[in-house]
Amino acid sequence: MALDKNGIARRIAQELREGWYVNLGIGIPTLVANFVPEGFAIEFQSENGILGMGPFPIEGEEDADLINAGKQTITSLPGASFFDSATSFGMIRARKVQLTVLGAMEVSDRGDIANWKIPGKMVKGMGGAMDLVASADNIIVAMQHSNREGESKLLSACTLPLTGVGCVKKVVTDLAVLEIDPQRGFILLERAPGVSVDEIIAKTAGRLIVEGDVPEMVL
Amino acid sequence: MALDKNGIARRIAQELREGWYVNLGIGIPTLVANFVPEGFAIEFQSENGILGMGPFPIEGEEDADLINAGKQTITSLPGASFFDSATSFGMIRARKVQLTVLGAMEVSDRGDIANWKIPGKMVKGMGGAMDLVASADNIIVAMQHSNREGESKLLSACTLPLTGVGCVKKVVTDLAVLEIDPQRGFILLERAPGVSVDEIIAKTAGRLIVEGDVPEMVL
Amino acid sequence: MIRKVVANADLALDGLTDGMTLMVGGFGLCGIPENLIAALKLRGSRNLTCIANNAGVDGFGLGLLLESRQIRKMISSYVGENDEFERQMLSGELEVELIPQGTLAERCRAAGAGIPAFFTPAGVGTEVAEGKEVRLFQGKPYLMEYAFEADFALVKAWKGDEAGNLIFKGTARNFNPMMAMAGRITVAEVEELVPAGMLDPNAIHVPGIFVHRIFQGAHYEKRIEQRTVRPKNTPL
Amino acid sequence: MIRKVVANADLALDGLTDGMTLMVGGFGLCGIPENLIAALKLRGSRNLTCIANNAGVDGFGLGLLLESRQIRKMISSYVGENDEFERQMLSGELEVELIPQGTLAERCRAAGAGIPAFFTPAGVGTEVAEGKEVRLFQGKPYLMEYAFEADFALVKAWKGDEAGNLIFKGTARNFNPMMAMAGRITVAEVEELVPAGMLDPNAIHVPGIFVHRIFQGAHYEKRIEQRTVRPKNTPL
Repeated sequence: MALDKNGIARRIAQELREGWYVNLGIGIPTLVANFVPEGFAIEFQSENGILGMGPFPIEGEEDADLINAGKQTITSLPGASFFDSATSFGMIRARKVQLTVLGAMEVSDRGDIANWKIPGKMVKGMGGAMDLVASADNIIVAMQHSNREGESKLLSACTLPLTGVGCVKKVVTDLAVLEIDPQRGFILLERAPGVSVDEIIAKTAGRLIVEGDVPEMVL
Repeated sequence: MALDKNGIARRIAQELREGWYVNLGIGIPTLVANFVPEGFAIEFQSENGILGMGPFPIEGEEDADLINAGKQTITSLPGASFFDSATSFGMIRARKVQLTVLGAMEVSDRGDIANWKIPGKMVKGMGGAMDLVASADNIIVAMQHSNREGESKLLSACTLPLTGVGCVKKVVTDLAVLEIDPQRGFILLERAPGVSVDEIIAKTAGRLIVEGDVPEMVL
Repeated sequence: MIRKVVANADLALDGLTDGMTLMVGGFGLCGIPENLIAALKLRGSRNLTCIANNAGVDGFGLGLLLESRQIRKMISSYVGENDEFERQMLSGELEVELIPQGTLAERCRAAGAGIPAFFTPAGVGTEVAEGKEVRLFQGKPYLMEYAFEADFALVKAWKGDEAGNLIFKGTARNFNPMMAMAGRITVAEVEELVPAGMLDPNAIHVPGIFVHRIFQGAHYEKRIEQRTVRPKNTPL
Repeated sequence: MIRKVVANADLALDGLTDGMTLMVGGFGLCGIPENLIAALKLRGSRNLTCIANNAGVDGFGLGLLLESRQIRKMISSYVGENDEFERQMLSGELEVELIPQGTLAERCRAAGAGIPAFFTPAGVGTEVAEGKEVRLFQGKPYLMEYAFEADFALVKAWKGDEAGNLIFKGTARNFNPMMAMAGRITVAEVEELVPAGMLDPNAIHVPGIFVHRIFQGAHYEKRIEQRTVRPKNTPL
């Protein structure tokens, strides 16, 4: 059965390593924080200027001066720090953030990502996404395998304007976990529980490498 | 009579305007602070990271963590701020400091300055001088008119390695106040009390413009 | 003490004229100069270019100046959540330049640091790179980006003193410090204005040298765009 | 909480080997990492390149490492006040690269901000410009300068917490923050190390993400280079 959003987030949480600073994008990526084991040594960065971001505040304790990059009210944990936007993107560009998790409209089998603009539609802007994808050593995309029209979002080349080139390392969708080898394409690492390799093949438009038995995710 | 160091500093203090941020170099320039009228609205910046620098501390109250760019113990005034060296030179390059007063070994009649290096001698380094002279809108040089060998320090072209090009606006020496017009040369504005125009002409190697009666400084 | 305190937002905008380029601090509605935006609306200055990360929402923040058609051009990284903005942009009344958020921040920072241009990896291989110089450093491509120039910077701080020193709170800091440093004339509104000497000189975020005018703002609304909470008694 | 606390200066230098490039914080003897310099002397690492504004004095600061011939090259803005330095430089044992202080600061800042290169007016028309790209912006010439790279950054702060956050005091801040941000491995010694949560998150000068190892230093000497005072009862 295909994963729901929380399932995708839960699977991505398995990618976290202790000692990492992590930036979570808007949407499914934000949910990843909910699946971090208690006491796990990790810190969340939000590019509007906080390290040590905590959970949403308890009702009545919201602080308008304390939000994340999705403009949601948040809290800060002991050891947190606040800083300006130049410092924030400085640490991003200087590769101090070990993992960035982003949503996407399209990902190519060479690691290109498109997630900010659909020609003919109102463009809201790239926000910090271009800085993040241009700088992160490790980028995981969290998204549905297909769009609402049922078309694959895993392509041989993005059709939409790019956010970044050759930067995505891994994609976790409702159907699969895939690694990107820019030379070879999407390498199928895991299937969602009950999802067949054939379905993933059918729904992946880009080059897909299936090697040996592909295990089911363990969630 | 030629001015002593305090006389030069006192004359330069007359150039200060209320509302200015001022950076004083090592040596004679440091003395300028002693001649600021009480309550005069001015703030001193030291490029090692302080705005609102105050006088030397009272004996016994020195703080090793509070020094100026000359590494002298200082104090801070109400409204002071501390900042890092990048921010400090940021405000200098961004021309937020209205006046820089520097010592010099040589000044040319086009406004070039040499004050950091004598070939064949131990070179100590330029410190912040190159940043200051490259950025300041208003640079006054405080120096003796002649060097220890009796040679003029006001030249048609500097013989020593340059610190900056075409940047000095005014020179105050023990003998005179001179403005620099890069096209015309040193323009004699004032004489030290009792010093003759002839003496200044004799001791100035660069192009010197003497127009009309040259008044004595009023100290 | 160099005199910087002005009586109110209107006086703080003295000299701001039609066609000028302004930087306006804030991220979303967090840390925006509410009083200055209100004063600017009353002032009625037109054909403004605004450098601001976002464009406010309908009826608040820079949305107020969009309603009154005072903004000719926005330079931002993200402009969602604003119907009037969308209408003006699609109709061509409003010019919009979208740039990466980190580039926006660094172009402000460069202006306040006297750095005319710098290189950044953001946007390489995308539309953002069009017409820009690309250069390799250690084999990796970067774009050359320029410092912004702004006639006025309008910023909001938590605390300020009469010497112009500013301290921000939480993520309301965001773009405010760099913009404060970048403005040809920088105006700061603060929630609490104190005499010089009341703020810890170690804790200053923006040294007073960058701030030309300062006043204590009033009636802060501090609207929240996305109120997200967890129920009481939820464990961390 | 990401674990950063180490027991002492020696452990903090784990992995520092001969031939590495180090940044060392401080301006003169103000804000220098006394414990780390002492540990580095004991460690005996050689052929080091040191990026530091100054080179200490005879018998203190980086002067200690000059005495033991551990430094091959200094990259500094000012190196007076040190006889041993002068001797080694004149004899050719020590390589010295002198660069403008603001350029030194900005090259550190660029490294910590992921900016590979930038333009500055400092040094145009002087020896410093030799071999460098000169470029005009609005008719004015600037030099292109590159970000530094450093294997280790050794910095000293006033207070720090277990999350690696740093706060500096007075002008002991100087180069420490940018160097802390620039090091591939950044080691911070602090006068007072407190548990996470004890420092005001608004007052942090260097966010913990930049600091890899932290410890509380001991026996700070804090020598004063130029003790200048005025007599008691002198009015301000």
